[in-house]
Amino acid sequence: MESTLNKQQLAEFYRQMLLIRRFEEACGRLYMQGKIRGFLHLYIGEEAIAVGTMAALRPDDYVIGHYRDHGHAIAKGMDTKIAMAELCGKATGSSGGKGGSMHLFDSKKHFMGGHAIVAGQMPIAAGLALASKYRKEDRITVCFFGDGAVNQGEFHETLNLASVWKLPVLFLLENNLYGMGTHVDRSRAGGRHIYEAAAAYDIPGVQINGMDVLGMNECVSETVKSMRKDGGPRFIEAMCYRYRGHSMADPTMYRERDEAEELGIKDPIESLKNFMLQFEIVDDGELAEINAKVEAEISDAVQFAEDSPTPDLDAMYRNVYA
Amino acid sequence: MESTLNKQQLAEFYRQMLLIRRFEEACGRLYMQGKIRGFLHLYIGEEAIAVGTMAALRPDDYVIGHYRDHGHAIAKGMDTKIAMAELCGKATGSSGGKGGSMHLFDSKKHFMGGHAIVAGQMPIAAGLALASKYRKEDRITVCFFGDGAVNQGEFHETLNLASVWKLPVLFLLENNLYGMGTHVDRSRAGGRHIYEAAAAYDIPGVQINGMDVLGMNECVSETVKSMRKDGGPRFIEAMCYRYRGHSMADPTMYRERDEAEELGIKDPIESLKNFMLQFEIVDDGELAEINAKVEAEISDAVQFAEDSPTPDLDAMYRNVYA
Amino acid sequence: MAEMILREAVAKGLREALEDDRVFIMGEDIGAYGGAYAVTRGFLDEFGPERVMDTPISESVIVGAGVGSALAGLKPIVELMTINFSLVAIDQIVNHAAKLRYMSDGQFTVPLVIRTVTGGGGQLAATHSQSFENWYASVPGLKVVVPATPYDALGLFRTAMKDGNPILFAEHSLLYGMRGDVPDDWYEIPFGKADIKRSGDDVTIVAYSRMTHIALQAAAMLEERGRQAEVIDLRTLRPWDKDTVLQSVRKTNRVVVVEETWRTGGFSGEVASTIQEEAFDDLDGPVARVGGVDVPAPYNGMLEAATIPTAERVLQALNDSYGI
Amino acid sequence: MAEMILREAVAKGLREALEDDRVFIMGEDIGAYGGAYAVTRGFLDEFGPERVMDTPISESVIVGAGVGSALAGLKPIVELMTINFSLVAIDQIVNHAAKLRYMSDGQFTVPLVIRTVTGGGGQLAATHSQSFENWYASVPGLKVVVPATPYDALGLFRTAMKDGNPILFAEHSLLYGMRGDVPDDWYEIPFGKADIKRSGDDVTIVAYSRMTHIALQAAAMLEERGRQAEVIDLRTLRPWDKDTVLQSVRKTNRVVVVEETWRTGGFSGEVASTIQEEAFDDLDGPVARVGGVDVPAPYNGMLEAATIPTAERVLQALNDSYGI
Ligand SMILES: Cc1ncc(C[n+]2csc(CCOP(=O)(O)OP(=O)(O)O)c2C)c(N)n1
Ligand SMILES: Cc1ncc(C[n+]2csc(CCOP(=O)(O)OP(=O)(O)O)c2C)c(N)n1
Ligand SMILES: [Mg+2]
Ligand SMILES: [Mg+2]
Repeated sequence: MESTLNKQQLAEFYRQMLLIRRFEEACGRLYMQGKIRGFLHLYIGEEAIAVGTMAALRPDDYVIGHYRDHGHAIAKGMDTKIAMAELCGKATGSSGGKGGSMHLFDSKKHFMGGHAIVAGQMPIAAGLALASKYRKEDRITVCFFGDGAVNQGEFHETLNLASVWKLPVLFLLENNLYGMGTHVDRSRAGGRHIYEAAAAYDIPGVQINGMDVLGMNECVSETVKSMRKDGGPRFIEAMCYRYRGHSMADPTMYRERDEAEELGIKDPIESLKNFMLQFEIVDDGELAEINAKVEAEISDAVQFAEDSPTPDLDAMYRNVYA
Repeated sequence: MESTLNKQQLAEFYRQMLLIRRFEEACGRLYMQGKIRGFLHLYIGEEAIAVGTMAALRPDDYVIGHYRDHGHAIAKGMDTKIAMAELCGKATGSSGGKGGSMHLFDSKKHFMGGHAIVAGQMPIAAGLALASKYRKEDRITVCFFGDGAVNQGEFHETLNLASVWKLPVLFLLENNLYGMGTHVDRSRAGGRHIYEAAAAYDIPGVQINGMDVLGMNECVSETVKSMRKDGGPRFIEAMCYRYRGHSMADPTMYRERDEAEELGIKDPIESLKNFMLQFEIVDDGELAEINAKVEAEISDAVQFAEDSPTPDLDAMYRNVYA
Repeated sequence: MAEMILREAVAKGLREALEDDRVFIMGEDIGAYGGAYAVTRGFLDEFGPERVMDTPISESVIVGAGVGSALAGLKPIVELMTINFSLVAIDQIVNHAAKLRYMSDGQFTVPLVIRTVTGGGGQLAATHSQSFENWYASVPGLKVVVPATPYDALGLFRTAMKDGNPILFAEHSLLYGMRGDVPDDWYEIPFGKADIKRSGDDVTIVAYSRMTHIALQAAAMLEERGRQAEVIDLRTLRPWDKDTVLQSVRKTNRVVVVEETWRTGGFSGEVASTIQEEAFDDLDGPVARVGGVDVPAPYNGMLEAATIPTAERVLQALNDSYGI
Repeated sequence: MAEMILREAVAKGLREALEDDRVFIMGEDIGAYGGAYAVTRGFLDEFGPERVMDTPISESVIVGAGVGSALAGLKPIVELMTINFSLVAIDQIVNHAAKLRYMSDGQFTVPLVIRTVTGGGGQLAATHSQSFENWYASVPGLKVVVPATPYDALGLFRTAMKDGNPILFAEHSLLYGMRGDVPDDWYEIPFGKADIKRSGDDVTIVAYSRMTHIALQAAAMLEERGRQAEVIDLRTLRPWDKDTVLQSVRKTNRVVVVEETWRTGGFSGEVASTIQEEAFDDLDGPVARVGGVDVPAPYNGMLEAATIPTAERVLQALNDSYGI
């Protein structure tokens, strides 16, 4: 691992990944208690992607993604209180309780949402990037999507347009090997090396380990730097593993219990921790401090969400139209 | 040109291409007279593709294509009378006058239509091939589509499914360089070598001259032979040129008059004629005979169409449901 | 006679259908995962991967492949995970499945059954809680089936498999656990034949899918007030059974139409308009309509519940129209 | 005051809109080709390729790119060649454009104008002759505009550009050549305000888009028979102006609603139901509806014409309902 990062940054990656992990675990508990409802898709195991990516961006860069969006939102700077309140359907949530888990939005942080139609966010990403190009800004748009989304027509239409029009979209594929219960080998021609398809659109593409936050960050940093120069699209396939079921409703009967082991999956948070300890970048005391801070933030978030009022009935009618 | 074809076959290619050419010219005249209405897309310049392809198929192979379908239908064996009557909206037409130019069908010849939503026929082609696979038949399905259709999501979804499921679809791209008035260089990432995209789906692809009927026939014959063995999809990009506007309504203001010359376009019918004369495969007398036969068939078709009754009003209600 | 839940009734119908070699089913996660709503759990083992096909997340080609294999003489059953996702395949349904028979003047038919899941109430938010059956019900060439009970689901499904036309078969997610009797003996339920789920002389409540049960609740509440409601479950929207509805209205002189989709532009407009067209003089007041509130579905449970018709709102609508 | 055809009126609106730097237009063949219906002829030269963008044939990403650039603060105008092709983009329209404001609770808005071409009558056959405005009119979060004259087209288009919401602006292909006066001075036409195209006391005819002209024809025929029809052009379907309609019906006591899309499940059901709900006692008989015949559009001109409402059918419907 070679890197231009400093200690603070590494510790911050650790903190953010842990924050997302604990946030997700808290969500799981609140779901079991019936306080979060509907569909809940946890990001556990994929934290390095969001954290490594966002740290490589400018605050004004756009980020858009799919329904598995808590990690993206938090890494882009969304307040965990507001996010948790949204998941609990509270008036204090980011969408006043009307969006829920799959639809986090934070306009101030340029987090353009959580979208729940598979691949539906991709054409929108092209539009965000088109706006930047139109205004001759050097902002970029990061578009997160899953391996399952690759098989939607909109994936294709968007990559083609982004290439023909030279739009600054960073296509960031989170390949966790599964779309719900369907393994990518059974759904995608050519199997799991999806980044190779980017070449068909004349878009430079790479595949990297999405469970290594330092590698993620470095790759995205390099990529973004070159995008700001030439304004064109890029494609990164981040290989990762979804620890939990597709959603809380999924008992994952379709995969072997020891699949993760067989794949040699290394936890992104553990990996970074071990790396930092090994090279004495942080010590146990510092780690404990971070842990405590994270635990506190999450328990505050849960408290805030639980204590927040439910929306008044009139909220139902608000913001249908501008 | 090396070939296993015999004289009769060459003469027959010539006859069929000429038949399509004259059919299209007659259509153009009938359109100017207001006897054909709606959208009319002529196949002039692309005859070698349909003729070369169909001659390589078995009668029970499925063929499906887009709205520029007269050539496909005739080469697949559709009676020119019935086709012309359809274009004139007559009761004797293939669809009793209800389908028109863009929607020729011939169930007996396994011609599965003319479809007018760009790329809409592609998913259906996958289904036809799926049926053959399901039944363990070695029939193949040829799916014609244009360069413009390549940018629709359904192109992508269909190629992916055909590859993952190993469906016997021959994707036959008629790349005439334009989708309406938009040049392929302006609409497609990577420009005009579209066949290269097939690799992204693990589908073997080639690009050939679609204005050389012998080359077309040979390529499709080889391709189909290998498909019958392994049952998987193939991709052929036939480069061609649309002599006329997109439809009769198109004054083609967007391209230079001498574009065809600059591209070195060689007429498929003239080329074959010259080839046959040069090598004394046919003589002028034989050619004149073919010409006369073709002229007669087309004038019969026009006569038949003109003499045919219009549908009764009740036809409107028929065949909405089985 | 067996008691079963609606999910089991549909699964039974699917199993029967699969006895025919020409029938196969395909859709997202219907195999290894067992179906997003567990309808096809166990099917992959039972029938094998050639009859039970997991597809990529590509609704358009899934439906199109159904159309194509139907054209070729098979009898595919396609599952769209929910009706919300049918929007990315709607062109194949409306411009292809529904039109090929007509455009070929009967040379080809499309015997395709598209099963899907409809309705809200699960706190799945705005893009996952919709009911577009009314749109499909406006398309010539399609048929639209909207069962409310296990008995109806099975009987209608059997008919769908025999029908020979493209059919949208929409199962309500909140009804999968609903229990009901299903005869052991073979029966079928024709399309275009509404079911009188409860008879009564005072007022008619027309509904379909889950709203049938809201209608029954409203009827129970009316009974407490001494009024007998006739509850008519349309069962199919295209064709829909106006005769049964009109006959009832001619008897009761009062009618309310209840549906879950947005009230504005819903199918209740079709039903209400038709009733007043054909039974104007029999009406004691305007045909009442109760539909979903005209907003995207909010995630919050209380808000969402407030968008969906309730028995109380049915009673209120009757009161507004007829002062009862 | 200038006389111009509807095509020119829309082009005028587009040119005015393009004075705002945030506005650009994109669509298939709107640039080099000049637009499938020639509305944007000359625009590419006038405004350059950064403001007038030819797109690939990829409706979904065209609309989505409109949504995205609108989210980012631009004011895109997207052209979908015809409303038939909107079906391959309908998910972006319904599940994205229409919902993002609500799902973000106002953090984001989508000021997007989608222009498209609607209607039949051109012998373009079943997949190219449809009118889906009624579907879009049922979607909360969208607005739907259906102009019938050059004056209305321009005035409504100006409002659309200021509105700030996703708007489906549907121009009827057979109206592009229609002539009408357009004031030189600036004017706008608000959404949700119907226009009384002709006043009369005897009967109300409600229509929109091209059917407004059929309604006027019917009115002329009624006049010959000594009856004065009031012709109301809704101009926008969402919102739609029930007040103007109800006011007229309260005066005339007779009403027919005319539209081009399939009668079953059309928007006329919404209008008719609402009229009888709110003005039941003012009606001399049932609200009449005239819509397209419930079949896919046939290519043959005579057959196609028979599927589309005519003035004669309007008169027949009035006769059926009111014996006039
Ligand atoms: C168009 C559409 N089809 C189906 C679904 C149902 N669905 C939701 S998530 C999902 C799997 C997506 O998998 P992937 O893209 O790999 O993302 P991941 O969940 O693994 O992050 C499916 C099929 C949907 N939301 N939208
Ligand atoms: C989904 C859809 N979008 C747009 C159109 C309008 N349209 C008809 S043909 C055409 C061009 C297609 O070009 P191509 O695929 O290259 O075929 P070609 O006409 O050159 O044979 C367009 C844009 C359509 N029919 N369907
Ligand atoms: Mg995945
Ligand atoms: Mg072309």
